[in-house]
Amino acid sequence: MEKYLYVALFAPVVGSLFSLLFTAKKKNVITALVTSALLLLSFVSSLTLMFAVHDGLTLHVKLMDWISAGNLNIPFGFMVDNVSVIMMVTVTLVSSVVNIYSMGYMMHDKGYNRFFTYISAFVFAMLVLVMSDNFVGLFIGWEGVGLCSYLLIGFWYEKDTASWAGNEAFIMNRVADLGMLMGLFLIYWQFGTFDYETIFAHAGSMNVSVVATIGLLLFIGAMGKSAQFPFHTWLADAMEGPTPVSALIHAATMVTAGVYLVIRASDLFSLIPEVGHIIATLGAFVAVFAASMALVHRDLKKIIAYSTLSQLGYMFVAAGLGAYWIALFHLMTHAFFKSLLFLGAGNIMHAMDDELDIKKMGGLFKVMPYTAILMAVASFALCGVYPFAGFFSKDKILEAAFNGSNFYIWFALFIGAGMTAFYSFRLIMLVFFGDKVYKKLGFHPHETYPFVLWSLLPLGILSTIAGFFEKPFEAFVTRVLSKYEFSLSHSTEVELIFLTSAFVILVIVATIYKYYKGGFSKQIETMPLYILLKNQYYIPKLYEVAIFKPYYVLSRFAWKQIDVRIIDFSVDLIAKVFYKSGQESRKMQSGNLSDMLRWMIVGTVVLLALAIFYRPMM
Amino acid sequence: MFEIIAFYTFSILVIGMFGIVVFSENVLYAMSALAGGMILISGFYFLLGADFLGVVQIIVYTGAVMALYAFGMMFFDSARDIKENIKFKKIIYTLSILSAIFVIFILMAPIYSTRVEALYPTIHGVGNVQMIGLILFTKYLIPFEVAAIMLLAAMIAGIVLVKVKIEETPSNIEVARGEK
Amino acid sequence: MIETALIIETVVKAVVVLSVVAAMGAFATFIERKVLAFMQRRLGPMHVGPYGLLQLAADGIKLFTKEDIIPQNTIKPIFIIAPVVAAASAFVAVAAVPYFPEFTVFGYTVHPIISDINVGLLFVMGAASVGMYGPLLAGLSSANKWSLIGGARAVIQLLSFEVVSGLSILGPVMMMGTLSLIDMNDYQIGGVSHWLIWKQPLAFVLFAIAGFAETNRTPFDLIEFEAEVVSGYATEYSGMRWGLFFIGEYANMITISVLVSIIFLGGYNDLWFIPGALAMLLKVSLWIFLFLWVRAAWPHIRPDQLMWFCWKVLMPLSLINVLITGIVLV
Amino acid sequence: MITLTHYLTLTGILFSLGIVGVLRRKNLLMLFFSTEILLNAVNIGFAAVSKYYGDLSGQIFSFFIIAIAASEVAVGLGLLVLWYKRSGTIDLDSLQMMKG
Repeated sequence: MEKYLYVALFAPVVGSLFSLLFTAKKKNVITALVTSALLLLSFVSSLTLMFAVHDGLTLHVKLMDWISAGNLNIPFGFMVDNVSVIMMVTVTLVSSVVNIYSMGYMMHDKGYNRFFTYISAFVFAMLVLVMSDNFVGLFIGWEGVGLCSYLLIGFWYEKDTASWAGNEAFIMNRVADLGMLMGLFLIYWQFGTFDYETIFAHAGSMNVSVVATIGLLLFIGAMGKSAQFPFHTWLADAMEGPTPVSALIHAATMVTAGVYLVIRASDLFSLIPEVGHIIATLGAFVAVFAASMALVHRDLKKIIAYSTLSQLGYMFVAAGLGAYWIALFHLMTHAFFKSLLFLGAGNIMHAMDDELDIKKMGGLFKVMPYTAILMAVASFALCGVYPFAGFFSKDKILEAAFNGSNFYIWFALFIGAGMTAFYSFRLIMLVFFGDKVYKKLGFHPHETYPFVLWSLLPLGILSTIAGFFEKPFEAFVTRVLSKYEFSLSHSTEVELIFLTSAFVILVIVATIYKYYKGGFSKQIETMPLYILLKNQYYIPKLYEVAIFKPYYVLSRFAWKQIDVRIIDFSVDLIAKVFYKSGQESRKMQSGNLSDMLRWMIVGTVVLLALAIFYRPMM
Repeated sequence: MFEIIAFYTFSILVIGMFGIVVFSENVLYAMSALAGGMILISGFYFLLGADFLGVVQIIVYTGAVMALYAFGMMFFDSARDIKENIKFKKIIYTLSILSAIFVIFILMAPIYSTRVEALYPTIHGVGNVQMIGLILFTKYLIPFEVAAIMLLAAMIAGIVLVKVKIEETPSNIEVARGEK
Repeated sequence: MIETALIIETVVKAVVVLSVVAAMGAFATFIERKVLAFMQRRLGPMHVGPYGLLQLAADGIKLFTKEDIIPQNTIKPIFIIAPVVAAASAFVAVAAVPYFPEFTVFGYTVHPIISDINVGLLFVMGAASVGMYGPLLAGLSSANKWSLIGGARAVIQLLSFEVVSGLSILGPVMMMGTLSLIDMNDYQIGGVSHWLIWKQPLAFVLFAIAGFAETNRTPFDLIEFEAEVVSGYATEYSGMRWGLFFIGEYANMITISVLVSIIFLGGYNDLWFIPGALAMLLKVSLWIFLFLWVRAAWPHIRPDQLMWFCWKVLMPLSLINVLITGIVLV
Repeated sequence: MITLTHYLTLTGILFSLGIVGVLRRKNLLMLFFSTEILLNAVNIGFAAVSKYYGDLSGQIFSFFIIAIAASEVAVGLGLLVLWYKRSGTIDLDSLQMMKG
């Protein structure tokens, strides 16, 4: 079975290195084909592994000794268990679909070959993150996906906004990674190892406050990667990258790495329910907070990005409350329908010549029905309408919140679900139905290539039916993760489900009706709440005023005063001394033999004097 | 007695000769004085019991080296007085005297050392030539061969260098004279 | 006291040898004229004294009393020194040459050699090589084209043939294992059959030819060939200075004769019934006659032929000789 | 009695004379002459040391130095003739092509 692990892990990197050879060349379809094939191969291997794991296998592979210094010994080891194999399958599946989709989407792009290099490299890094059997390997993958994310956000680096967004994502992640690194150091200090198994085995005997500190620090890292408040701003800006990237990285895989970390370290977090509570609270807050911003946004992709944020909040709620398998389940289903949503949005952008304002669209259903259907499916799944995937995973989270008697969290999530329903169908209505605004603006939308649509089909199917695998999934992952016991009575459960579904469907219907009638009036845009939401609670502004400006002033000071006046001056001084002395001593090199001989004799005299007068210290 | 007289006579003569070489304006004087000095130096070798060295000194230095120089002089037509543009005389003399003092100081150092032991001691009753032959062809065989090869190489180099034909274009000469 | 005696003896020997060699050199000039004359069916000098014997004295008086001319533009000190060097080096060379066997005068054993150094042969050759400074300095200091060319020719010729003579003598030296001329003489003590000429015929021939060249004798007398370079390095010289060159040349001739006799022809050992001293005189006379005979019989060669002959014929031959000697000895 | 010191002092004097020549002379031929003086001075020193320590190595070194001097003349004179053919002078100041 080990060879499947190797194939799953290294097929993407082979593809990446292969297409790397072509990055400086002209567009070449072969890079896309090869990387797609290798990603599919990786997917198939992951699937094989999943069946093997299902039959009771747990793979532990030590590839080589990686770092050996003193007491520190970090092997390059990989582990395939029930949790990581789920992630592997999800990642490789979504990335395969995205890769095939991108063959159509990136068709006319200059950086065609480069794109596939990055995508495959990202998949490799993500797999390292997921499969590593120790925290250092995880951290390497963590940084690897961060790097690929940076490269892909700034893929169109000629655009100022894109490079700015790339930098923002990178820097924000670095800030959060500092917390993670400190957590890792603390782990090593306390446990003397980075190995998961050893750490989790000994965590119970540790001081709770230490474990809590470790948990908090790790969670800070997770916050950065998963764009939780207050590190959330980068995710919306990350939409500057190509849409498939948004689908793969900023919806389905990388941003869920934070959730994965919490799930992976569940043995640690289950020891510290207080921290879990904080996580859950923050997750609930973000779920509402992000959804509220999505309500009013006009940018197609940013709406979906905020939706992602809010769904990540849901996952954190589940993870924080100890319902790790539910978090993982939602992670997986979310990956399917959110990437589908993004890819559909990509189709629309493609059709509308990269126009993103949903107010400028409308009535696209006639032109691109298949995309519309797929996006509607994804939206239903997102809102949690029966029988779509979201219904099973999301409602479980609401149940879990209610179950823990955390009613304010439950209420927040409940409101969030309503908001989700509203903004999802606001988007659907504005884009696909209503007046054909685009005609006035002179767009000529068209449906995309058939193979692209076909490639989306697996995601569509999975978004629809994935929920029915809830029971086997629970049985599968709880072999590793702790079980979550529902203490609610069956009737309460049914009531909750009914209440939520009814609320969501009500909102959906109301939204559809409202927008069918022509939507809200312009007046609403002058309301203070609307403006507040539109400006994302002025948080980017706050960051700019509170952090960027002072930092800019400080940097400028350091540049003008310290760098130029002191460091540059001293460096220049050294250079000038050498230059001047060279200039002066150049006269020695008159090229005249007599002068040379004279200098030679001077040297001889000096050496003789040294030989005579110099007495080494005995 | 005889040795002392000979040493001082030779010393004064050699220093005088070499002084002429160094300070004379006339190349011919310098050459003659140098040749004379070489012969006189062989006198020191005879005094020191190094007969073979003395004869070699005469044959090689006087017979070959200086003759070659003289032959070169005929090439250069430099038998006449030459104008030399000498600068920084004080520096020259200071340096020379300093180095002389230091060199003497260092050369005198072995006198205070009693640890020196002869590696190849002279054997009484065996001639100088035999002894030298013995050492030269045993211990110093490889340096000797190398020196032979070096001499051969130098000879070939000398022949080749002089035989080189130079196209005397005007620019060539100007460059050589540093006029460009 | 022994030291004093040694000094006195050495001084006496030096004076004797100097005067005898000088006289022989002078006499050789007379002999040369006579021999050449007879070979050319002439009488030669006849007017001064019986058979012109006093011609020698007349020439001497003429040379000593002639005006000493030092031309303008010459470099005077060098010009003056040059002939002295030529004569002196020729006489210095004979210091290490033995002429006769030891003999006893008033109970005092006399070694007929001024200085018996154990590298005698090398010393003689070294002194002979110094002899080239005569022509050299004369040519350089004379401010005369012919002088310069003559000097250059002298240097080239002497340098080249010194190589040949040195290499050719190497064979005998290897056989005898000594550089002392007395030891060489003693090596051949057993009579004619022990003469080295039989063992080293090639070396003998080469050394003889080189000897001709080193003494500027025909057929190698390019240095003073009148038709080409007037009188060579001696063009500007007159009077006694010229005479010194002349004497030096003949002294060299005598030295070469003695060397050949000692190294190859049995030296001053007794020859059959002839006592050693007389045998030596006979051999030297024979050699001098040979010099004259060749001069009368042979035309001289061109400078390029000379160099070609030296470097491409004689030197390889002498190297081969050394090689063969080495092989035979081993 | 002549001691080693006498000889070494003589060596030093001759050597410094050679240095004076090397520094002072502008004629390349004279420069060669001065070099010969340096070599000879050292040779005397070697021979003297050889005598006074009863060790023949000094004389052997002298031989090698003489050999080196001979090679130096062969090559040096060849170069000198070449230079004279090119530039028509053997003045040292004509050799300034390596000016820094």
